Amino acid sequence: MTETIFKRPKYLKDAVFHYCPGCGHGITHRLVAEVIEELDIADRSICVPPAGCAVLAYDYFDIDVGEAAHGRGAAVATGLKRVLPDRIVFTYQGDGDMAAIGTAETIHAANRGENITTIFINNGTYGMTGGQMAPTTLVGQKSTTTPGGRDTKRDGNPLRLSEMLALLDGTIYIERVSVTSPKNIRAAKKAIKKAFQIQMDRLGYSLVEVLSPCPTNWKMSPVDSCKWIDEYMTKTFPIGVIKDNSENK
Amino acid sequence: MADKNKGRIKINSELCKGCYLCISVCPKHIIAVSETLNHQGYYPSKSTDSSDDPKCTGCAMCATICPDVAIEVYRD
Amino acid sequence: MITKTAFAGSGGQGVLSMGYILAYAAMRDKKNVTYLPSYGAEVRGGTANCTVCISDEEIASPVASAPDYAIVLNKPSMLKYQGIIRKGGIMLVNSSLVDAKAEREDIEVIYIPANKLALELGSERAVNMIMLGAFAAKTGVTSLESLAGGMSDVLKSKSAGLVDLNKKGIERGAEYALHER
Amino acid sequence: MTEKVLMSGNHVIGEAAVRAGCSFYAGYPITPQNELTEYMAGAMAKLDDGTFIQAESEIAAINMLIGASMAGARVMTSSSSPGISLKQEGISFLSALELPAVIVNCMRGGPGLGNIAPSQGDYFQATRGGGHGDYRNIVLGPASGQEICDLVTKAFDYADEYLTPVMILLDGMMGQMMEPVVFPEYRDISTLPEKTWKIDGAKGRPRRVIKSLLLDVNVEEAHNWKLVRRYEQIKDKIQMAESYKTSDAKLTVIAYGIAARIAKSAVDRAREEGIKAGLLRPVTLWPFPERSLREAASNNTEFLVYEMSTGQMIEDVRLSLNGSSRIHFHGRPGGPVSTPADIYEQIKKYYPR
Repeated sequence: MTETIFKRPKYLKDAVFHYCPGCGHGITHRLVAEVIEELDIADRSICVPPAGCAVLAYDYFDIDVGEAAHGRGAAVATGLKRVLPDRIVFTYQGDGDMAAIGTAETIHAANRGENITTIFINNGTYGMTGGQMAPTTLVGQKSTTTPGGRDTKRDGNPLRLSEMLALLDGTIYIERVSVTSPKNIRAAKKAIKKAFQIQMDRLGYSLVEVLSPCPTNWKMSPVDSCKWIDEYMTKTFPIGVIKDNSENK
Repeated sequence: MADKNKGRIKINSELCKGCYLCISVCPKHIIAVSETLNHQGYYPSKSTDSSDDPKCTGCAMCATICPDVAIEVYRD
Repeated sequence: MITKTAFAGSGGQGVLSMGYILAYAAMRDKKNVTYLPSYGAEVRGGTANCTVCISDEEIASPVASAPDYAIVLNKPSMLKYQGIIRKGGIMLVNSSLVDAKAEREDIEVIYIPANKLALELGSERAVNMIMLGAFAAKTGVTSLESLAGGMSDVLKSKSAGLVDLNKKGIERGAEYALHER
Repeated sequence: MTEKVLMSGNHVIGEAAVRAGCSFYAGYPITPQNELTEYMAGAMAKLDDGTFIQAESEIAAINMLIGASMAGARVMTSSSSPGISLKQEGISFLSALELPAVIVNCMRGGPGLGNIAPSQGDYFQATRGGGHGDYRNIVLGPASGQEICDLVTKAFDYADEYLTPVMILLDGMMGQMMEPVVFPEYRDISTLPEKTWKIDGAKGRPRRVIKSLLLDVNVEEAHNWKLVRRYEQIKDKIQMAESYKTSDAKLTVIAYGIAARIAKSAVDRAREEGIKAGLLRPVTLWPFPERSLREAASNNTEFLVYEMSTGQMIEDVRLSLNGSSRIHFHGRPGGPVSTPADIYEQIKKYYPR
């Protein structure tokens, strides 16, 4: 009797990811698809993908998708969710999308306590446009627009958006995870599942920040990228639960 | 005991992009780089588990970290 | 025949509601009407004015660069409107608040001590109704009945006491304008 | 509410929208349209399924509309000139995504922060598709309280029928002015055609994707031509204009919105003086009522374009008439409103003799 331990989740379409080798988007996509399957919410879920590398997420998630402009995911999701309060609406956004151009939309949706979920990919760079400095780029980290490394005097400091959002009364659950090892990936899935569950329970805004390797723009091997996250990136962006108010609701 | 834990992985070599994260996490060191290119132009990972003395336990760590969902895991 | 009436004064004097009530009275008379208030920061700056156009025909421009009539409740408004009111027009001035006299010879200026009359009725809240009553009586733009009706339309379910007071105000203003000046 | 009620233009927009079945409004305060935002706050609260959001910005508001329209609701936002500039990103997206929405621009003096006086300086932005990319939006320019009501009602239907944003373009004075209005009955939304493209969860049907990223240039080109075919259909079907005393006019004033009302008074005065003046008032600004213009031109009239701008609509007049007639211009940009007497003087000045 053969037992299947692991296979492609049902709501991940049978398409080859366009992502680079070792990119964390693929892992995170799979986790989201697994969670949607396990919670049995595919026929009432709507994904709002970003502009950025994950702009083509609609090619992968086998659910309804409504595309947003760069940074506007939280606003589009707000509109969808307010009209369809019993559907599960989530945005999938990168760090430039969330923490730079869409900061206002993000903070205010969170502050209104919109009952939506955000998967926030933090890879410290603008991937799709070719590796420019992101709001989350580490101090000293090289990018195409900080060729000598991020200099706080010139470029400011890495923005810890999740910690900022945790200060808002409207946010219920915020956790930072990474996808650098099987153990971390399992924790990441647990967090994503909890975030969706919070929306299903109508508790309010939930967010999972995923520290995600970008080997191409970091100019590192995939294995070294994971190590780099564990050793350096987590110093600025420590993983763990940042806020969990779900028990008090 | 050995029978109970017998695992098996199936790597879809056309989905694999050769990031080799699977190789880095396999506790039994039974995944290696293939010698032949796939259609995407990568040397995919392949299982080197032997049928005579299978070491795979079906722990699925390789599949868990695979960014391209190229690995399926079974237990017989 | 179109008549254009301007109302002007300080914020809080009931300038806009005078215009509003006149517009409702005109609707009762089955006339076409436009009501154009000043707006935005101008209103918050402390002055208020509005223009009401009433006509049997469709009203083209709601703008009154040379109004036929003006009702002014403070001195700056009087100075402004005495300059632009059309020749032969009528200006009603609340003389309780404006101590100056108008300088135009070619318009009729009617001074109404509206605050004094209102106090005699029991409340200064009736000041703008006294001015409106005087206006209707002098110009015939609308009737006192329509005005009272328009006023109750606007106030709707608000205090019956206020409606009564306002009615008395309209009548008192008309009486003063016609017989006592 | 079949009786006449006295209402400001901003409030009329709100009430007409509610009666047309609008159940989603997002907006941001800006003078001179705040009364509309405030009206919608109250009106949406009274509906079982109504949503009002005071957004953090114009950009957020228009993007909320995108989401709500994707979900199938009848949606509206409003702003005034500087705020409409901010909304352009979302208007381009709505156009690309083929999503219905009603957008109100209560124009004020500009450019920049300008002032809050009535102006018509946003004509180009509205009629050319003010955001990026190759698109047009239906633009309606009401000139009375009743027409505001009628056009807002139509705007929601046009938006649904042609899958496009529809803009109501008026100015601060139209927004503030009160006139008696008779409203239509409430629209029963359940009787409208089903939105077979909306996304509400793929229950019992294949999933749907609403997107505007079309990386394949051939697909993008095809999408652009598809939009153009729809625009041609719109041009064919919904040109609207009011002709006033044009049949024997020697000089026809062309003006829209509040400017047209002022011009109408001037035309009346000119007629009293024996001057054969007329007025042609475009009601649809896009599509521009070319047919009415050409018809007027065939009566051998000259034209005087009056705009509360330095001259924007005049380009559409020139394009429509294609050199067939003499066209004069009078403009007042930045907020001052001409009086009928001013326009009468202009009519006399340009009247052919």
